[in-house]
Amino acid sequence: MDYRKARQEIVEKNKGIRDKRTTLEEAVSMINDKDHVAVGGLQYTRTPMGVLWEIIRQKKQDITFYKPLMSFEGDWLFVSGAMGKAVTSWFSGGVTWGVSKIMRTFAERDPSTFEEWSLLGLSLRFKAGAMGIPCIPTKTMLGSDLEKIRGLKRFTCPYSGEEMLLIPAVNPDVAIIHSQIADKYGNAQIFGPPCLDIETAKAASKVILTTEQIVDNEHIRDAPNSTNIPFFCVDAVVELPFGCYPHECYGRYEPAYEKLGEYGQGLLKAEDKIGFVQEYLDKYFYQPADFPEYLDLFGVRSLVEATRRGRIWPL
Amino acid sequence: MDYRKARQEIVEKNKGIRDKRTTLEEAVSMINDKDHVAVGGLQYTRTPMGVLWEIIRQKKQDITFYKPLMSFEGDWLFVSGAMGKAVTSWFSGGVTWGVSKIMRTFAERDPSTFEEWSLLGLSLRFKAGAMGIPCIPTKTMLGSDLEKIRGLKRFTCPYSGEEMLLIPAVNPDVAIIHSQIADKYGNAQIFGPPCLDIETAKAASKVILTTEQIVDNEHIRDAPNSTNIPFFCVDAVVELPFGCYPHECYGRYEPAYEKLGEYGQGLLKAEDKIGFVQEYLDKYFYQPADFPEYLDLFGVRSLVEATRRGRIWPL
Amino acid sequence: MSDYNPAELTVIMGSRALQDGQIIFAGAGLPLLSAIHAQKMHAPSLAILFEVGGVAPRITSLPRSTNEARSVRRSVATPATIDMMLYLQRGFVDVGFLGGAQIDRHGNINSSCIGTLEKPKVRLPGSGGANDIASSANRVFIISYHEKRRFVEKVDFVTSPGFLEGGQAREKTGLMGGGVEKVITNLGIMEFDKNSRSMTLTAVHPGITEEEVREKTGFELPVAEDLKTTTPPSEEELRSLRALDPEKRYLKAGDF
Amino acid sequence: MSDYNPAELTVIMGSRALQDGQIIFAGAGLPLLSAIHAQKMHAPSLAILFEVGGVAPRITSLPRSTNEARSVRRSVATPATIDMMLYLQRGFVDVGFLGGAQIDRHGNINSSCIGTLEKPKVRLPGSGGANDIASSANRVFIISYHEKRRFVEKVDFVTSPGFLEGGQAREKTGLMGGGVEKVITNLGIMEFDKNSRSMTLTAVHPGITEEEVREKTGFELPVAEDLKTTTPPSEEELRSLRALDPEKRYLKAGDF
Repeated sequence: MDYRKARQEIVEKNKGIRDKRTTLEEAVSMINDKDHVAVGGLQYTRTPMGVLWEIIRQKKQDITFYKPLMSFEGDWLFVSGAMGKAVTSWFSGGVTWGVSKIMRTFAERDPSTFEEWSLLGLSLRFKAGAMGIPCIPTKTMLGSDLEKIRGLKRFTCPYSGEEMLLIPAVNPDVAIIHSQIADKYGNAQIFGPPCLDIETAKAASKVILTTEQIVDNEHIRDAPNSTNIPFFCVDAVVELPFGCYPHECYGRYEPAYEKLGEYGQGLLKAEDKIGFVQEYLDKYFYQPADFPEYLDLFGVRSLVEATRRGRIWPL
Repeated sequence: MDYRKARQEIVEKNKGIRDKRTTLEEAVSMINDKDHVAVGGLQYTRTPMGVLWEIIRQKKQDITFYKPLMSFEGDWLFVSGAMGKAVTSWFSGGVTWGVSKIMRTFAERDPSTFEEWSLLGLSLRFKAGAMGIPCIPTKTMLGSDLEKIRGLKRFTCPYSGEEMLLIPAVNPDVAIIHSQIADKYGNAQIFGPPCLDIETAKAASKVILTTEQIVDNEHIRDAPNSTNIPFFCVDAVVELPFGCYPHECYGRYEPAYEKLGEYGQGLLKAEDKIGFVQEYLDKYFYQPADFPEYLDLFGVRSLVEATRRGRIWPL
Repeated sequence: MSDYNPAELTVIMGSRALQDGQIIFAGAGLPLLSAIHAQKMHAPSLAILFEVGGVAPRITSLPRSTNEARSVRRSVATPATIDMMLYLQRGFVDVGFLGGAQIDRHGNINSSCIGTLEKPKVRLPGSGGANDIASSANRVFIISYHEKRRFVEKVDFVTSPGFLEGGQAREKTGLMGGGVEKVITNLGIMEFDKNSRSMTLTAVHPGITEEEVREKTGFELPVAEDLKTTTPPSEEELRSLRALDPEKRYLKAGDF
Repeated sequence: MSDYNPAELTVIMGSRALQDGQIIFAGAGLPLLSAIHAQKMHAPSLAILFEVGGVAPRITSLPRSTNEARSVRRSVATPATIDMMLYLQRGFVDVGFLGGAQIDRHGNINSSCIGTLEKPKVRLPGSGGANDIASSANRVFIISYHEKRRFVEKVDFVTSPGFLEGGQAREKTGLMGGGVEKVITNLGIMEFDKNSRSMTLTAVHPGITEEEVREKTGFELPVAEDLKTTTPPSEEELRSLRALDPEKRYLKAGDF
């Protein structure tokens, strides 16, 4: 998004302390086809899965998704048509489940659907967006073919004479983020690595926050050092327990490894890869009446076991 | 410091996990005359006073001190000769104690002793230094006389066409920082606003950390989200209770307002301002045998009262 | 009509300029007092930000400085100073509330020096966050005591940019923030002409005449055709305000 | 002599290259296994950093990914991803430990595509943090299975820069990190000539011949005059290593 437009959207929006609680459906209706959407978390940690799930259910199309590292959710977004382009540093199922065959299908057919940056390069795009500057210098990607394919501009620092690359800022339309706790105003506390969530929250025009648990504002004020994202960045708050499932939420639950493995192995074996994912989408995304019914497909045993493995006291 | 030299000093130093505990005397002996030293905290909050106290006692001379906003400690550094130049956004005793007459004496005699930046401008110098980049674009200070006197370079972003200023990085020789708790390796947890301490710790070649309390490494690992400065940035750790006194340490003690007021009023009334500060230095800085004897000059009543007012549970 | 002093009047007028739900930066002294007063009167959800790192703290007793633990108590977040200042640059701050030693026709503020910086008559404390607020807040309110030596044709040093040389100078230099919207003093309220970006008297306080304001202004001050008179402070406003500063640290009867 | 497979041998050789007290970035799989093994054997204070945001975690069971909660347990800090990556740019990372689909004569790594990016034969997962590590770590170790199709004259795509076209090309482009210091494979250890920055065989593992290495390398591989033979893995090293991966997820007998 244009630098001036990106600032103007922040200037004009209602940033005040107000009750922002809403439903998943309502929150996701803020996202439009072809939007640029930044996804919180990294690989399969703290993915805002509930929002992705609802995006697919609402049949959003041709969105450009940004994520530091993409995992299986990329398959689902591609096959459903929700994702027109993935902007990421890495796109695969997971190291032990091999390269994503879905990514390969899409990116080998049309390479522009997978826009690759180095992880720091992509991080700096959000950092610049968050800082309200249009670009930022770096040494990363210098001399590599990533520099060339991204068409990055060189820059000589006028103070030091250093040769640098300039990374252009990105200001997505929407950032979607999942936190362990938040209050109804959108003050979000993330435990464990915050990944790029703080940067994306400040860079985006709108922020949809899902959270394991809505807590009282006084609880937030008891530990203000733990607040990573302040209320004025956030536009919608949705309480969504197990909102990353089958991915993990630090300190609350580990990934449902067995279910990810089932998908990963199934995809490896399937002859019709796209058809396999379509069936998966039908079962897990389109059929369930609501998010709890989606969780029900994993079953109580899976949720309890993921919680037992993942719980870190006192979170 | 030169961009490449600043990096090389980090590359070459021993950054490993090792016991870095030492005495205040030993730690301060790492600082040399004419060094560039960044001071943690802001105005009179979380000032690493113990280190400044020892710098003055060791008769260090002609140091360039960086601090986001300077308070009374600037008077003491100027009159003792420790400070050759103040690089800051604001220099005064405190809003209710009027403009520092000492600052005026020095800066009106030789304006180059007070190098003024805007607060964001100075912050960005440290941010760039911390990021390992030689400069960073901003909109702040554009068009003002601060832009002119600092000789800042304009820059047109090649992606957006935006007119920006470039802020040069700063990499001080030493950063001095005070935290509420830290372990012996230098993993520091700061509560309340971290001010610019995180940026300065990463930007500086060496970091001297004083802390209210050294805690076990396991305690740090129990709450890793609270660690603001990791061990590999830190070179010396000194346990120094009331290490900010008579300034404050968030959650532990408030300023000794009555003692600051005594100094502020005394300075206002004194005919010989420099002489007044020299007497103060003699009594509070040169005479005490050690830091506890310095604290003794404020008295138990003052420390207990400052603690009663300042304590924030559960810090 | 209630009895009030110039400081009380100015703070109340400053307070009225703020709206509920806004995100603001307010410096120590009168700007902060205006903001807290607004929270008590009509803007309970006004969120105050402090450069030291406080977001929407609960301020019960007036701090000496906006940069101490007392001023950030019960904040919802305690970000690093740079993050606080970058919220300005990104457009999150609706209002920046500033004072200053000198203010000129085009709303430029000087808090660096009287005289030149090379040979200052008086070296002042400097910008602090004021330049950043003036550069990037979505709009700026200036609050000041009205006297000739403060309201000058051209400030000795532009610490914090208003409309620079006027006209489109501010936009041309690349600045994004909206610039100064209102100057609120003990005599009246001034705004800026859309074209020349020159300070114009748009309202006087009760009992103050246009002439009195022009007399105490160090440059030719145009007066709006529809010059208004502000509503005097109410008993309720005064009672609420005085409770915030019982020691009269800021609300003194004389100059402020 | 103990019995060991190529994966075990390579990991142990990787581990020996690490020194106590170093700060390192290690990717999932063999590099991470080398690092944890080094901690157990001779480098208890080796600090591992993960891009997701883990500093010196205590890794007890081998995580599937370096980017999950399991891999950052008991960290001393959990910074944001960008802060982790910027530690590289600032010079805090002594060693970056990488793998890659293709490695060329000058230590450039490809993890983006086989063929061209416009018409890829195989689209690979991409850089992740590898480019950043290769760009800015103070030195880089590459760990890889040694085969002709991996060790190529010129990589199809430079995802992560080694010495680029060789000679002073890396320095000339402005990069600061030291570049690749060692390439460790199941056959031997390669380093880079000081002038040409071409990969040179400097050591072979026990029982491996110079010819075998050259045969399995897709370019003309110079051999150091003082070619060394590495010390074979000890019983203690093997026992300790095997305990880290009891399911043999990474320590399989075949290719890795």
